[in-house]
Amino acid sequence: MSLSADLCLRMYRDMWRIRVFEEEASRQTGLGTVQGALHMYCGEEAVAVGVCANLRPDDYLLGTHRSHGHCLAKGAEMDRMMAELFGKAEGSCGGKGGSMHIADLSLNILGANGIVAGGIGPATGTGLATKIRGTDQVSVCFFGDGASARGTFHEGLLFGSLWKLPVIYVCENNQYQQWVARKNVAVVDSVADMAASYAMPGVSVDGQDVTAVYAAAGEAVERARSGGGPTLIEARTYRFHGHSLGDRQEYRSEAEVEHWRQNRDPIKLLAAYMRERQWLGDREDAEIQSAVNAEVEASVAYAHGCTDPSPEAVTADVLDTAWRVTQ
Amino acid sequence: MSLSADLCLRMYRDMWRIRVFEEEASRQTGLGTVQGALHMYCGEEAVAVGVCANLRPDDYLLGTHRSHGHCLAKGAEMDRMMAELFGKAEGSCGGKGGSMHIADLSLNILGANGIVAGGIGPATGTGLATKIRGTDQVSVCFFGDGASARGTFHEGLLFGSLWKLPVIYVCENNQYQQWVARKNVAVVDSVADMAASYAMPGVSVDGQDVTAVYAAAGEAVERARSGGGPTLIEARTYRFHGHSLGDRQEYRSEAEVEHWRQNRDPIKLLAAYMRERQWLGDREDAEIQSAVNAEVEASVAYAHGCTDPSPEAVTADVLDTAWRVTQ
Amino acid sequence: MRTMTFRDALREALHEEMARDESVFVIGEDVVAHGGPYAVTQGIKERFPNRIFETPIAEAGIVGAGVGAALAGMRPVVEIMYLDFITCAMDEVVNQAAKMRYMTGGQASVPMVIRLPCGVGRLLAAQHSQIMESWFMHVPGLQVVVPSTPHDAKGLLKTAVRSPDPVLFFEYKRLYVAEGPVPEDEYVIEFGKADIKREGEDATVIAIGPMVQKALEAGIALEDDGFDIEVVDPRTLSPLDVDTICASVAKTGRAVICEEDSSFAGSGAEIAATIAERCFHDLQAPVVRVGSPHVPMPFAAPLVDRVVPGVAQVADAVRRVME
Amino acid sequence: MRTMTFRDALREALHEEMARDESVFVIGEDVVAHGGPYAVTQGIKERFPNRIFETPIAEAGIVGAGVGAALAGMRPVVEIMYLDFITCAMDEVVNQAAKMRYMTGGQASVPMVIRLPCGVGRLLAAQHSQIMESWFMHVPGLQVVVPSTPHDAKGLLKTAVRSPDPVLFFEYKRLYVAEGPVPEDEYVIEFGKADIKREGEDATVIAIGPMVQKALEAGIALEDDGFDIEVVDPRTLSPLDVDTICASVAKTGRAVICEEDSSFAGSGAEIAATIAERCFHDLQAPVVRVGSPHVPMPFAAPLVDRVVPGVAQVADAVRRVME
Ligand SMILES: Cc1ncc(C[n+]2csc(CCOP(=O)(O)OP(=O)(O)O)c2C)c(N)n1
Ligand SMILES: Cc1ncc(C[n+]2csc(CCOP(=O)(O)OP(=O)(O)O)c2C)c(N)n1
Ligand SMILES: [Mg+2]
Ligand SMILES: [Mg+2]
Repeated sequence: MSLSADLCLRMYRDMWRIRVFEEEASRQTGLGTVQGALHMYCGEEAVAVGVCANLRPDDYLLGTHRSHGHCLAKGAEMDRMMAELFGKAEGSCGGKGGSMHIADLSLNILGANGIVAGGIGPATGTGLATKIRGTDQVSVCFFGDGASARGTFHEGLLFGSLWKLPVIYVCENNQYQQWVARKNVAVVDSVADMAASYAMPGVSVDGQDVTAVYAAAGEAVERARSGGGPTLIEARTYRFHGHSLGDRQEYRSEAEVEHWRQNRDPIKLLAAYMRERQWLGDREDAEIQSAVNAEVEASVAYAHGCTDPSPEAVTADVLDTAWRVTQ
Repeated sequence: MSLSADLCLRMYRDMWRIRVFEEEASRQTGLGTVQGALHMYCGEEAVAVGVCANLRPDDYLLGTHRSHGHCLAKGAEMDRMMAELFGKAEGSCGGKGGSMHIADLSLNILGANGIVAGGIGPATGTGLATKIRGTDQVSVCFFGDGASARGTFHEGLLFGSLWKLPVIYVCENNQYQQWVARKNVAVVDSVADMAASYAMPGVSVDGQDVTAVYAAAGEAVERARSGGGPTLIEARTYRFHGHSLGDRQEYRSEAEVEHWRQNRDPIKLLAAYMRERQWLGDREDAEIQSAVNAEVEASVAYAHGCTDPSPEAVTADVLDTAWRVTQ
Repeated sequence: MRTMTFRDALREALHEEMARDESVFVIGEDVVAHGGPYAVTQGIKERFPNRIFETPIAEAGIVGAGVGAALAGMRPVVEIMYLDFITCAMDEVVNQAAKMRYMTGGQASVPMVIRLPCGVGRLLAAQHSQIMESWFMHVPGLQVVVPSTPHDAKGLLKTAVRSPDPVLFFEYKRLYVAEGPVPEDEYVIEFGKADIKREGEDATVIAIGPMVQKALEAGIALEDDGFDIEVVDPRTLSPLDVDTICASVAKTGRAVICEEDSSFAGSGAEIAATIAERCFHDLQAPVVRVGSPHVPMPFAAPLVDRVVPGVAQVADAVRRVME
Repeated sequence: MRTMTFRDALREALHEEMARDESVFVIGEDVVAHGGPYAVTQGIKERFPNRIFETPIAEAGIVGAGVGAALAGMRPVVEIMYLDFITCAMDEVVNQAAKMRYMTGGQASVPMVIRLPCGVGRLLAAQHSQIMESWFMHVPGLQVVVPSTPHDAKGLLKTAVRSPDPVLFFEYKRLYVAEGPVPEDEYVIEFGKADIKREGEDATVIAIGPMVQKALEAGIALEDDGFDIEVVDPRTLSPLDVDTICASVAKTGRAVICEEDSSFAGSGAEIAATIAERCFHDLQAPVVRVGSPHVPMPFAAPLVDRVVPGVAQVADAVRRVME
């Protein structure tokens, strides 16, 4: 398992892209251009990026309510994502989905999901499709620690294991659910340990260390692609912001948040790792950041230039009305 | 843990009561007096009887589609149960429930259940009620091995553990689901092992040995009653009949069934245990069996003497219509 | 024309579609063993061994897997052993399958069929006898199909399998043994096209599922009263063929709506409301609904007989609108 | 009279009932932290520390626990954070809670309230904006309550808590901040009693939840057209006060039914069907339904505005029935 400088630089840039995109989306919410809820992924970037660095464009990805990072890491177009948050016709979903439903079917990003654990069953189903067709795609499903309480987690992992499906179940254990600490509503510490009930390998990794996530995911992807069945990965991570914008966060201390921001920021950690190896210097770092800033700014400009969905759009896309049954 | 002769004799009689009641209900189905589906419990009697011998009348019990044994073991009136199977007004549920919904709220038998794993959540809720009120009742929930696949199993056990509720979750692992062997649709052998995911004690016992079931349940009941929280008990057992009457049982061999009937019949095993200890002789055995036969015959006579539900019954009991809100 | 049972017609449709399209597969509980409790999936394991999946008892898992497989381009035919158990998978049906196309702005397609054996069969009481068509009608993005004859069962199931959007396919248990003509040649039946099962001049009886046969029987009985009824079978409740229904009511001036389910907020309510809105000037009598009382299904046979509406209730309702 | 918000009225009802009856308790996700996303359960942890349970994210577990606790004689008030998530617990609602009394021949009682924040609020799109009243109307054994004002919210919630049978309590998110008079003295509101929110002679507008306020506003606008409408608020959809509705329609001869949900097989369909059956000879114009188009809730504001029916649609519908 050796990480190249190139790969690290790519992952570094991808983490920055997520960070800056989200901070900007949050700013736009303040301006009123973006409406609805934003569930910020900041602090957890290493999970999406470390996992997705192992994926091919034709691999399947299913997300959560907190999926900006997953979508960007899998390659979704930033312009169209920003336009979606703006509710524009040119947005990823034509303005019909918003933050919780971003999808890009051309990249097999089958969608963020507003239902906690709502993607686990469908992700398992994409694995079943792959198995039936005999292709070698893998499916990745992200979900939070809170999702591990839901029955669909239990049923989905059972099916994945029973049929040895090429699915990687990635639990982003950020220690909190909506406004409650995991420890107050869970009975086991490690979600990875629950894999035993499904006769499935379960691994727990430091979700702030993108190299660790990359390695764990790589192993799981390799196993899945070669017919070895599913894996449950628990990435221990932390969200820097509240559950969604406006959360007063009374359930945790500022000091705790500050600690993670200072010492456990996945971007800082990767920067240090690369600097140690001379893979990143001040100049490259500045270049990356300014490129990312430019890309995000461009996405805002793009979104501003987009059009509102047409009135007719409201009744389109309910069913495929062009379809007519033929003999 | 010492079993008295008295207790064993009582359990022996209770197992016979279940056995004979069901064989008779099955015969009545053949005659057309009993309609609907019968899910025969024969072969599994030691589980219901061994568990319920530890219970008080005010303890809660929730069952499954296969609950004749649970209800009888908890003390439900046989006459009214038979009348219920006959669909009579005097039946346990006035003829509205039938085999899959027998209940006797006066004994806190809160009902058989036609939904696999449907009772697990509610059983957990009865435990929550007990905890809030600060009483020392325990709740017992029976369910099949198939039920362990359902999300409600996962969610129910989690809640039971989180709040340390006085609930005993009893999985009757009879190795088959409807028409499929457990091994074809499960990924772990022991349901008891799944308790780890819920930080709950999990024990596996020989479900054909009523003394073993009695002991395991006794320990769990003791723990629950004294505030120690829930237990998952897996009783390894076997059903002598098909899933329901009429099942062709192509999924298992006659030889296998015969083996269990000959060598693993819980009634025979308890008889041998008691005979060894001189607790049971031929005469007592014959007496018990004839008393049981008489009781079952009387229940049939009772059911024959009952009346059909009145036409008005059809619209009664949907809501409590006598209720009027008062200040 | 050859005749066959409803059940055999469904099975033939499945076999044909699986032979025609490799992406079609079957998933459900006990679907291999006896071909399910109603033997509809019999023979599939033998013929298409890798395209039938017998599952653990986990309806949310089953439908969830169906959604994902469909998103990935397969065409799952999901069997829910009894309609009542779809309650365990409503998120998958309603929040995932139904809304995926819309939420993704038209990108996603969920070509999934969910087969739902429903209604009273043997006496299995309240948790094994429900219908609930109106639930699914009310969910945008779903199609609701209710065949009443072997012919329609086959044609509609084949269409359902080919549909790019999710279909809830209602199979009334007591219809499985119904016999009727089924053409040898392949055919499909378009969604949203009601079928006039009997032409008549005096009153329109819109009948759903098993009520169609009962309406036809009532139609014969009513000839003695001198009433000539038209029986309209919507065949799909969503999309609903409002035009055919309204044209018939315009002709007869009278409407009776028959469903086996509780009428309160049932599928017939939508039909009655539509007629009230669209056919006001044609109606010569109040609309009448025939359905079951608003009670769970009881166990005892005499109670069940009072719940499930029969030929007599249909005939009585027609007499009422003819007054 | 003092005025308060809808949200505060609900909170006051809960506090009062918890103080009155020790068997009442609250269970749901995040109900302690901020008192839930809509702050309705605020202050309960402080005042009744042992009667509020913050749960894992597991709706089936939550409702299942509610059913069991209710069977054991407690009175759970369950909060489902968004109505949309009740899809994860439909078996518990429909096969367990609703049918328990009937299946046990009247022995069991399930005095459980399920509070359902529903409808569009902030722009959260298709999985966080649903309503679905008609689903629960269609299930025998359930009661469906939809308050439209702070006054009704308080009185109906107190009644719901005291009911021996399960109640689905719909709280439209956009109503939480609505203000209105709420008496200081204790009061309850009987189920099955519609409230005439405005008397009028020309047309009956039956309005549900947030449509009541819109109908009242339309009523003012319509005065300029010379139309004097009567606004009937059913308050409970099951039981439904058919008598009050029909008496009003008998008086006015015209009926407009307004709901915020999709009208197709929605709650208004049952009301329209009932009027069609019972008020045929009184009606002077076709019944008209106002509701949302049959689409999932989109995200973008301009689309949302086209989905959610407003004052103008109500007024237009009245003008249509007055033609
Ligand atoms: C079935 C369901 N229940 C509740 C919610 C409301 N909700 C949205 S996110 C969330 C917390 C999720 O916690 P976790 O799974 O740990 O993910 P995180 O937000 O920490 O990423 C809740 C309760 C929901 N969307 N779906
Ligand atoms: C939710 C649900 N799914 C499916 C069924 C149909 N069904 C009834 S019993 C049964 C098998 C149950 O197996 P298990 O839990 O092992 O219990 P056993 O019959 O062996 O006692 C099935 C599939 C049901 N009643 N409920
Ligand atoms: Mg979390
Ligand atoms: Mg079993």
